[in-house]
Amino acid sequence: MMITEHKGKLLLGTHGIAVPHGSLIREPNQLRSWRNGFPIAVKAQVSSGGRGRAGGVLRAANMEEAEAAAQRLFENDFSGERPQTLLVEPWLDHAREIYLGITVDGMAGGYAMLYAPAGGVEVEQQAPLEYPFGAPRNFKAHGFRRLLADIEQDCALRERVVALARRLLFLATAIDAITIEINPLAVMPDGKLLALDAKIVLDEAAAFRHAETSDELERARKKERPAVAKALAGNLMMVWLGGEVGLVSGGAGMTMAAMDLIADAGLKPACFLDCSSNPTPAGYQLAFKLLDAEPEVRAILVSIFGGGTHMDRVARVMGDIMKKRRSRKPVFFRMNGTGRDKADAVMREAGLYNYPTLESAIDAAVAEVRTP
Amino acid sequence: MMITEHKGKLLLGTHGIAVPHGSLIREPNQLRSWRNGFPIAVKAQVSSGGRGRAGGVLRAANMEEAEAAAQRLFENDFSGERPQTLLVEPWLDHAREIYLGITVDGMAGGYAMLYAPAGGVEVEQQAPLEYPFGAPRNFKAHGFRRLLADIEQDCALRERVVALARRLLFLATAIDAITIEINPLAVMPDGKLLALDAKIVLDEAAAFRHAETSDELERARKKERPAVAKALAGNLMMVWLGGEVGLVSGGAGMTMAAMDLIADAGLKPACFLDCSSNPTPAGYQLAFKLLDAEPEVRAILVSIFGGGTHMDRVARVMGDIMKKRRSRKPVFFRMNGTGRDKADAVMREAGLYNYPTLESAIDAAVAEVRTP
Amino acid sequence: MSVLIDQSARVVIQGIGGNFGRFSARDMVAYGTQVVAGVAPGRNAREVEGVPVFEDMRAACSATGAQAALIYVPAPGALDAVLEALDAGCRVVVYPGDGLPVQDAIDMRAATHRDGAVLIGPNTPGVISPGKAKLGFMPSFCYMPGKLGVISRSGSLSYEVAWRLTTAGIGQSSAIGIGGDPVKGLNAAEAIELLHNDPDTEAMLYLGEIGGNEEYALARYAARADAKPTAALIVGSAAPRGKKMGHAAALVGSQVDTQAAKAEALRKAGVHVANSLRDLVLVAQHAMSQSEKEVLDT
Amino acid sequence: MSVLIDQSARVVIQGIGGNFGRFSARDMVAYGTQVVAGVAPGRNAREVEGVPVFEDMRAACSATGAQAALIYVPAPGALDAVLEALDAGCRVVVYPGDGLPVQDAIDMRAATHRDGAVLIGPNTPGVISPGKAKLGFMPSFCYMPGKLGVISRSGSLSYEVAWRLTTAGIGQSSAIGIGGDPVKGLNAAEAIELLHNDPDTEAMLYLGEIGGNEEYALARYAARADAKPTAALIVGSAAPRGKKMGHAAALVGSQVDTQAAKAEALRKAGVHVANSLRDLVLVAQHAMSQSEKEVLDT
Repeated sequence: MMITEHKGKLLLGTHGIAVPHGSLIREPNQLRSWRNGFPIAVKAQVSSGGRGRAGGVLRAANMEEAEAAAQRLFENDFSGERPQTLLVEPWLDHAREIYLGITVDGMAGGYAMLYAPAGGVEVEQQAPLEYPFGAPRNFKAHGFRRLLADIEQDCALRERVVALARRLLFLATAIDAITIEINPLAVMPDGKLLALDAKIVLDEAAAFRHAETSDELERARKKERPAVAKALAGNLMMVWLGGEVGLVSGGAGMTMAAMDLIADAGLKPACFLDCSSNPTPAGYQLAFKLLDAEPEVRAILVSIFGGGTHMDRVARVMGDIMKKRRSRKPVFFRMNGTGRDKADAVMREAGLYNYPTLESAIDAAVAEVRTP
Repeated sequence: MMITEHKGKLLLGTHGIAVPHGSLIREPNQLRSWRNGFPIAVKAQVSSGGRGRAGGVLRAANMEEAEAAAQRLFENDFSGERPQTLLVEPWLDHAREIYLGITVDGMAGGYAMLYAPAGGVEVEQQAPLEYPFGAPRNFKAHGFRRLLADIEQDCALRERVVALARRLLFLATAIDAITIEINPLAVMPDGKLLALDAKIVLDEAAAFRHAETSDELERARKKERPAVAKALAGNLMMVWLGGEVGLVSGGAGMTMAAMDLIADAGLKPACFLDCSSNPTPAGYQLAFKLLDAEPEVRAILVSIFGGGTHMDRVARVMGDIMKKRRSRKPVFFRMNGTGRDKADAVMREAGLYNYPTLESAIDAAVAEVRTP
Repeated sequence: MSVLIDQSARVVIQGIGGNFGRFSARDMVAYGTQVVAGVAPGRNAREVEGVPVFEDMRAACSATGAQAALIYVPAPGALDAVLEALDAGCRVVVYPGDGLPVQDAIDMRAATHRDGAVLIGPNTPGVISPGKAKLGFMPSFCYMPGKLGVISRSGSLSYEVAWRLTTAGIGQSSAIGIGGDPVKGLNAAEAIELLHNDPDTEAMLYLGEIGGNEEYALARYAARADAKPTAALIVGSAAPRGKKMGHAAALVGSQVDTQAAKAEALRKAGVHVANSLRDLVLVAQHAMSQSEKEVLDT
Repeated sequence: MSVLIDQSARVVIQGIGGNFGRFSARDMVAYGTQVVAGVAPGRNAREVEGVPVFEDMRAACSATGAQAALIYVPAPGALDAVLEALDAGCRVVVYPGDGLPVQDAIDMRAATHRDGAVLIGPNTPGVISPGKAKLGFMPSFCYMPGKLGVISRSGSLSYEVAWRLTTAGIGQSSAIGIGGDPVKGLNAAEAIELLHNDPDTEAMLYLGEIGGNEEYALARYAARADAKPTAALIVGSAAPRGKKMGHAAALVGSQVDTQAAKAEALRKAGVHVANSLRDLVLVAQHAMSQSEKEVLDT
């Protein structure tokens, strides 16, 4: 998960990568203790990309402008997130902006170094140059240097970039980062490099060996809407999508396939909700509790194809839940997989209908929602 | 360089290794905010080993005992270091104490894992079991497990130790540690492992990629006696030994060889002082300034065997220093190496005598110091 | 032999002591897989589900000649388990677990390549060659022998699809779960190459997702002159940008990650691309009949 | 050829553009070493001290056939420079710099071993085979050809000792600076093995220090039935416990690290151990005359 620029810069700074001397503020009046002169950059600290284009970075030439900028940023949403803090930094003149990053690349079987000679918000216009190397020990500074040579004539700059790339690799492995992106990386008038921004994505799976990552996960969870926060706390995978058809599913690929079918049928799935990480009575009960409580959700599709999960057991759980449940939202079942025959029998006994295919269940759900 | 137990435990804790919930105090009355019950351990935070045997860890059953213990520890020296802080922790009952560590081993060409079934202050009685593996990627949990099997019958404990060893390796590479030693590592009544102590030695050479290491180096330098602090700040390598014969030397091995000869001759060298890291006029001037100012130092031996360093240039610098120097402490020169012949001529002109061998220079210095 | 595993494969289960290990032992044996050993360090079991249990992989493999391993251990110990399997001489290793740090996956992959072995996973149900053997926990009843090779990033989706194929009479040569993580032991390009060289496979079906870049390996393959006919389903068109859809790799970060971009690239390369599960069987049939036609043409 | 380097070795200097690189180029050429190329990335020099300069190691080695490298770059870039030299095909690499992170030294060593090459360093003046060639910056006048192989953890001490040996008429076959750091490219055991297999070497002199455990490799060697005669000087008896004496590895942490423990272990194994520099020449003479005696005996 992505951490804020400020936290990212702290990590860069403690690993020998130069960053501006900034301060974090929680409210506009904390600006008054700023002693490092003007102009300054006032930057919204949010954990989503595209902040620059969304007006999340403002320049202020004096204290009045700074306070106005801070006020404005604290009141704005960026991709649905309101900044809790702002980063204040000197607005530094620099000769040039470049882009340097390291990221995990599936085809490379590991890491790749990324470079673009023109950084800043425009970098997405042109894909960065990629140096895929896989395992950390396969990073060859001379290999990366050779790639740079084609697009970067300034030898001294090249050497600085290569040295910085090595340090980014060290940092990525030390903190289990999936991506570290410095954009822009400023070339200062003296030729030195300064990280003006930092986007660091931590590997959530490595939280067991990084308290920092666990804490960030906890914080990120708390920022989610209550339904999602509760689902995650209950070991269900949920992403809120805001549609009419609630989805209780198993497996990421199957869940997406069902979402796509719902969308193809002209409706919107309410959520990505994968219960395969907790396929227990408690897990399914929680799923229903959350979806039943959301007024936007007008029908619920239960779509599970069990492998290790035995569907007769799931059917029994569903029967119990349906019996106790107070909500009258209609539920459409399509349960297949291991123990399917027994499951059918269990459901018949419970008075529930198991649709033979996912498509038929979805068509029925769509018809129900469309009925005024 | 070694960091304090408290800092070490913070690093363990943030990397998924269980440590007791402790508090750091700077003065005895901060104990009053302790809310985690008694008995407690009160532990002097110093950066040298052997603290346990030196009485640096005290048990306190109540607040009165705790304050008395804190008072005592703050007033004590441990290997010449007075603790600035104490670590306060619950005194935990545990079933057993073991020893687990990772260290750099020259013969292994890298890291080695260390284990002893009986930890605590007695571990030095019996050398720990060593699993040398070299490069991090050569660590094989099954190899380490097989070694443990010979001395550790408890399978569940073995699995926990192996898992912890893997985590120690991750930590060592992430922070560039040369040694991480957990002793004792407590086996708690529920079988879990808890690090009751932490000795972490950071690699000073890696300070360029760890601000923490640079900061620690800076702090360590400030704790040195002024002469050593100034020498280090001037890029000279100095260790204070407290004898009569000051030593201005070049190269670690040569400096030790000269120290040994001085000691063999019945005197004590005042210092290890290796100027090869800064063989400039400023470096040599600083060396003399520091030694001249130390009243214990009664004679100075200049012993240099130059390779890349040209001795005629050094001789000229020495001539200048001797001319301007106010101290009357006798100086004995033995300068050999590249440009030796020209150096002899320069010294003759400056009225200085260059002894033909190190032994003759030392014998002369010793005779001088022995003369009442 | 088919790709990776058949009736002659001798399999060891690491972590056979847990519920999943026990279930998997029974389930694989029932399918005809030779499960010859189990390993459960820290337990004193001698036998689980009729399978002899050993203290470590070296003992298990040398006593039984096992050269394929299925590993059920939690993520923090997974790298160590894979390294142990490789050291014990295993040539095919399946690690189904999810939640593995990417860095550990990178190390696993590098170690496997160094040893000339094949790792399937993480985050996969494993591999099955219907009618021969399976190394994993996919529901057997979904599969039947045939000529279509299946590659999937998702476990559940691959069951659903295999069942649809089987119901429609399209048998499978092998179904390889390459897994939903960004870094894989066997990646898409390598799985494609395996099926390309497999005489039992006449066409391929690729089940992909948003996120990552491995679908482009299929596009590159399909553009080759000697490529076998290919079909694909890419799910996640309804997923929003910037949100991880369960799988670590299923996240749209930029335009190339989207379902639309991938489907377009695949179509351009000549892959039969399904719009959704609805026409999945149809595109598979197209690929199969293309292969029959190509056989007739030659 | 002698160990590691002789007149036929073609040498490239990485970082030839700095003062030390220039000095070293002149100095080695003056000694008869074939310095055929230099590399100075980021500089546009074509020639330094008459040596052609290339943009990178691949270009330098392929144009000149260099297979030995001497590297003058600061510690943060040292690992990368060594990897580049190895990739360019260098078989012998010397990295003299100090202040290298141990972890980088470990990686260097592992990469060198993987490629079947030899790395000397870090923290070393290099290697010299007197009368043939040198790869490093030790003062040439201290050395003369002969039959005593010298291994040293310390640069300065090795000059002093070589000069004493030369003055006393004891020539050297090769002098290898293994360096003062804990993890070395070529460690003591490996340097001993090189000299053991070197027909030009009849006896060995080891210059050790407090700290680390590599002196015990010499003890193990000396105890072998086929060992050549050995002598040693271990410095640091006057050093206090727990303090680092300049070299990263020169630190007494426990009893086995001390000068006394090492000297005792070596004496027990049959090594002629000097008490100090005063009797250094004497023990070297003992080792040499033991070797002459052994030759007469056989």
